[in-house]
Amino acid sequence: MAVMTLIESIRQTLADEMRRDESVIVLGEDVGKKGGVFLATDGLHAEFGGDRVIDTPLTESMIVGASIGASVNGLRPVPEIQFADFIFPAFNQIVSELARMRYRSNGTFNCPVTIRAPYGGGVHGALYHSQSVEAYFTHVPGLKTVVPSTPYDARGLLRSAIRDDDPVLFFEHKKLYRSVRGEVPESDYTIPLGRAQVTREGRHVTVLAYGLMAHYALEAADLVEGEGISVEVIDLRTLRPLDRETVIDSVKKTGKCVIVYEDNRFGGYGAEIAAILAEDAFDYLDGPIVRVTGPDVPGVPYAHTLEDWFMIDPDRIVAAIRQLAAY
Amino acid sequence: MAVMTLIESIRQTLADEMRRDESVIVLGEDVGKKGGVFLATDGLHAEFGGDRVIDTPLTESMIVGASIGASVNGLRPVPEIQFADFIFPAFNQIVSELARMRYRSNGTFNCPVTIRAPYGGGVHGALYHSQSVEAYFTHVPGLKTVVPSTPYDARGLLRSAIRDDDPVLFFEHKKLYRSVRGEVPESDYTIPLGRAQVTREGRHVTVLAYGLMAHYALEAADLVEGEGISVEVIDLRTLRPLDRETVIDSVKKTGKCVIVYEDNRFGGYGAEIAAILAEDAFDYLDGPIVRVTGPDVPGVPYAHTLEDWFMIDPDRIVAAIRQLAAY
Amino acid sequence: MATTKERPPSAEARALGAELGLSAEQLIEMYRLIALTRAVDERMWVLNRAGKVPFVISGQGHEGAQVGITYSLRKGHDWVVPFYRSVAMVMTFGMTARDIMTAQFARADDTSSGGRQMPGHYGAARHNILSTSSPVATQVLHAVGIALAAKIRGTDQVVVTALGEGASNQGDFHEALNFAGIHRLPVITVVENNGYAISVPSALETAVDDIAVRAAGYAMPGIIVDGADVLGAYKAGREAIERARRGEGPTLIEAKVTRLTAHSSDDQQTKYRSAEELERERERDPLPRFRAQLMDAGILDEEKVAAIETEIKAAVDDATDWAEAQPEPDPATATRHVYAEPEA
Amino acid sequence: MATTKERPPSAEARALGAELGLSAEQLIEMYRLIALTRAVDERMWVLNRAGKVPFVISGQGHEGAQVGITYSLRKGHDWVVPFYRSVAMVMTFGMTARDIMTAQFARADDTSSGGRQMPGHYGAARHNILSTSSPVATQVLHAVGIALAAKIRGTDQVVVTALGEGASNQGDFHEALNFAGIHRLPVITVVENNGYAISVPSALETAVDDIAVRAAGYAMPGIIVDGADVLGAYKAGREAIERARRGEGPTLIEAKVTRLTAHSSDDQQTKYRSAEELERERERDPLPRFRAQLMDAGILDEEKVAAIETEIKAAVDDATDWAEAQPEPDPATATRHVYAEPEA
Ligand SMILES: Cc1ncc(C[n+]2csc(CCOP(=O)(O)OP(=O)(O)O)c2C)c(N)n1
Ligand SMILES: Cc1ncc(C[n+]2csc(CCOP(=O)(O)OP(=O)(O)O)c2C)c(N)n1
Ligand SMILES: [Mg+2]
Ligand SMILES: [Mg+2]
Repeated sequence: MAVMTLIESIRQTLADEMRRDESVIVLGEDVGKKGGVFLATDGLHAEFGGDRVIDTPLTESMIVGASIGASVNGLRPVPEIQFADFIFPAFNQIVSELARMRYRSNGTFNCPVTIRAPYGGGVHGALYHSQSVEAYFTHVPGLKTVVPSTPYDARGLLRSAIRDDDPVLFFEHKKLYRSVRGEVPESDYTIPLGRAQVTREGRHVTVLAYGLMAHYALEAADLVEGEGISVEVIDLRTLRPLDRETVIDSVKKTGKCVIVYEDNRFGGYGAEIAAILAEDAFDYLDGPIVRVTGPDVPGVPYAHTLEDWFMIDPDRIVAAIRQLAAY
Repeated sequence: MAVMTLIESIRQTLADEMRRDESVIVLGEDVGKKGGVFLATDGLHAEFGGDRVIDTPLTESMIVGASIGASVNGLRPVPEIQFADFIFPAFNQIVSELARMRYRSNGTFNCPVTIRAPYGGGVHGALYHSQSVEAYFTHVPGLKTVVPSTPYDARGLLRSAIRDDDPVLFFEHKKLYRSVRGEVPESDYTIPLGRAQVTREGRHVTVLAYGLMAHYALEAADLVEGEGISVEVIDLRTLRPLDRETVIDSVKKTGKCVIVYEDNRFGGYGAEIAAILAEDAFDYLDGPIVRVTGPDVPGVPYAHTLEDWFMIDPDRIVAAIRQLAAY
Repeated sequence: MATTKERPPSAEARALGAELGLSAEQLIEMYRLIALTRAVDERMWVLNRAGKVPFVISGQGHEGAQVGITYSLRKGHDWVVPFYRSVAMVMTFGMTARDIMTAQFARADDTSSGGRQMPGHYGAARHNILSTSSPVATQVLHAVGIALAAKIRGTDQVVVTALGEGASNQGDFHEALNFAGIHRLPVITVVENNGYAISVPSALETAVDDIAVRAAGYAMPGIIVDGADVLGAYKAGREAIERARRGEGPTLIEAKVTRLTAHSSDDQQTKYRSAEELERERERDPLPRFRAQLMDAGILDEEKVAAIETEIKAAVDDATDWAEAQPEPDPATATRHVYAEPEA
Repeated sequence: MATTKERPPSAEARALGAELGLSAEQLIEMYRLIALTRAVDERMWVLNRAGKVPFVISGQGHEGAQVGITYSLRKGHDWVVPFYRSVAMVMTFGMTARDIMTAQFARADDTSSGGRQMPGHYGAARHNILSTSSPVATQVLHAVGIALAAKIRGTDQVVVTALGEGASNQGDFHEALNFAGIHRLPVITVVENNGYAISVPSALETAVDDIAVRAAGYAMPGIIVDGADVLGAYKAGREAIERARRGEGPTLIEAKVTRLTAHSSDDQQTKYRSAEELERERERDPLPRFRAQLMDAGILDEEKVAAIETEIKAAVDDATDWAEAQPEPDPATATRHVYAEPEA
């Protein structure tokens, strides 16, 4: 079984899907000859040509808007937004148009579009090359949001996303692109959207995370194991639809929950999970629902002293786990 | 003391502020001769002229982007977005630019801009003239978000917003414009941003709401009073900065909390409040944190049968209060 | 659509027809479409004043350009991507008076949205009429994307989309025409310029008199047509459609039209338009002008016009009664179609 | 900026000066600005390769147009709204080599952002240089808003903003020029066209050869200048600035420039640009061309050029050493300036 990085897994999956289904096209800024600024589409232009791998003008609203149109006329576009930070010019097309086409047309039109975008901090990207933007989209009915954390998951989830008949936002953490390697089978497997993964079983505290934080959560769990704290770690993988059952079952078991997200704290994605647990798992809670999050400043600052201050590390998760376990 | 509607209160406040401070300008679609589609700016063009009351082209990104520029060169723009639903074309300007100017310039530039927008359903506006959009903005550090529910509050809060040196989003519920009347003093009073209001004292259950829902919450409290359920109602008024103290103190007292918002449930504004309570008031909770919200469909449908299905009414709040009180 | 029996066309009729490659029957069909749309549209306002429908937004004054420009499309093969004034355009492309009226009454079987959207938000999958939203100008990018797919898939389809001159100042318009120009896509963008964006007059919308001049910035032809001249619009539309079909790329057409009604049933246009102006604008109504033109050419006469009127009145009455009698949407269906539904 | 002692200018110098209303001293100052910016820019790359700064984005090839166009602005009165290639523009308008280098090293006293933003995101409140963000084209609207305030307040200020040709396809560019045209605002938009948006070549960015043709769509002049011709750029800039100051409205200037480096230190341009092309493009470098021009005119000679070089090297060394020695931002300050801070 091949061992590869997250970016290699994504690149190969895009190539596979384009070979399998000629209605799949890739479009975005610099996705052609350059192969994307992170090389996620490297080689696709050479193999599939400029008709199916389109270097677009520097216009995100157009990238998404044209993908919507192409998707109602027989194609399955997989647009790339160069950085998640630059998805906002396309916000109206995503929220007002892409998400609502099926509902507003009473089910007579639909948009099989998968928007890929690199997100996340810790890469010296500063305010505009570091953002976590998932919370803006997980709030929107009609959209699905996926955040893979391993090469294996990335492949299975990206396949499902591209084959899905509804729009999917697929956010890839930049820091994981080359830092994480893993086994990826040749087989045409898929991972259904909407299923979280228990990546470590435990009894005392549940830690919920996704993306880069899913790795840090596992590291934190290792670090406290010696102290006799048994941590269950869940990698959510799909943020919407949320796998309520897996999350709630775990918290019913442990009675304690830490939610980790890199984004700004106030109104971040994890707030919804806390709200769900506080309503539907209240009777099982043996302690407060603790959030470990990014601070409430407008972006990840550039200077490494400030960036280190902003970013979550495993130790901060450890501290939260200890405190909650002792509660 | 004059009795007036919400829309009259807003119109008069805009006129007052423009008289008081010539750096205040109003711009937006149809705000001139027509006086705005809801007449919020009626008469301003006649009094202050086309230089300070600007009918803009049909371009929201321009309305906000130009306001940012005008605000760093000595003006205090009060742009109107005709319907909150149409704020998304300006999303990049608001989230990437307006919210971050102060932080990214290390405090050397700031944007005193107050964006007004009518929001909310129950007015036969369908998917694109009914939305609650606050959750997209309350998540953004650098922005303040205000939702008045009475003519008195609207005046005091709008004054504070316009005089504030940071950007404020000021959302006005369309259904309240003419349906609510109240006393408004002539005096130049202000209501500080970031202060919630206990609109009814109670002992058994706290109900948190804002905008139209703040009125429904009071109606619901009346309806259950006869059953011996004493409800404390808090009108949040400012969603960010949130008045944590008032909210937490009330829940510490009642031990039970219902959060009401008209927006889609998943990831809506109220989720953050539930998360805060589940973390910081956990020890005082005597029951689950209950949310009464709009359903998770992509918009308020038009047909009245469907719109009625979507909208929250006092009875739904009553049902939640009863259930929680009995818990 | 039903036909009325024809006399052998006159010399003028043959002339008028020959010049444009249109038969007398086709000219009459175009007239009927404009007249029918107008009658449907007027009925909407009657129903609104009667308190039967809460909202109306209509296309009175725009119908001539819409019918003329889209008449040469291949129904069921090509695409149209309309906006809220495109009543005549969507009726030319297959929607019926009943379709329009079920939307007005927001009935369960409304083709456009099952009563979920406000009236005027047209759409019909079976006719390749894309679902319309409210935010303006977004549809131009959708049309461009449909054209991109047509080109990549080699379907030989042409796309026509429309928007107002106010909407054409939105960023999406710029990004759409820029992309269409680069890839020479088979898409025609029609700007229906009626001189107002609700109350905002041209002078405050743009600094140019003609939106069409912007076409040069995207290396595509920019054609101006008089919206009251149905056959002029037809000629421009046909040429653009043929050019697109030949793979010669996109066209921007600006139709100078007049808005004969208030912006919508929520608007009071006398607040910003003078009585004189409103009076003057009536002369730019395409319907009487086209009727006179066809009568001069001997293609229509009093008798035929009357027959068509009767026929249209019957169609509008039928559509109104039928639509009103349809069931309202069942709240139990409100949660459907958020996402794909698992096959039963 | 320090001056070197001058000989009485030659006849050619007087000629060159007279024709443009520039003194020999001013011409030398322009040369010094271009040469200094280039030296600062080259140093950034040296520091990057040495692993001392993680990121560089620079303006090599763009400096001539930037200095020429902005030279006639009134420092401290007018405004500039830059983008990430505007190194020469912001140095012409008051920022120093130390300002640039403290940003490169992300030091606490970096004028632009206190080390919060990536290098290349210029800003300086005391010079009326607006803070730059990363999302492209947004700043054109900010410039238009600044010009609107200038007009309403009657400050007699002129605003110059700049962006790349790729960015000019964004919706914000369209909306900004449209509004500037309507109100004849005193704003000059400079499109620095280097033929690429990172790796995407002109042919895939737009269907037109010249962005300047789009000016006609906003009823403003569209001027094309050769970015390697500093005095041509100066002339166009001065005329546009004077026109704006006279209240005659906005101008779009397209400067045809060359990108002499990779897009940024993260880019590998050999992957999409041929060696021949890169070689050819060197000839479009404004620096040697301007130097030769001034030497021909007898305004510069070997000796003076050498003196300026020495002076510049000293300035760049000083800025580098000084900046590197400055303290890094203190994490305790990271939560500051999210909102206004209550006065102590
Ligand atoms: C993005 C957006 N902003 C505002 C509106 C509200 N609105 C609806 S129609 C309209 C005016 C449109 O004018 P124009 O494009 O000229 O078309 P017309 O109605 O004149 O045919 C406005 C402002 C909207 N629908 N979408
Ligand atoms: C909205 C947005 N999308 C994408 C990017 C990433 N990006 C930065 S520069 C650039 C290319 C800009 O090209 P151009 O405007 O021609 O300026 P140049 O770099 O060539 O001077 C891109 C795609 C961005 N900064 N902002
Ligand atoms: Mg119009
Ligand atoms: Mg470029």
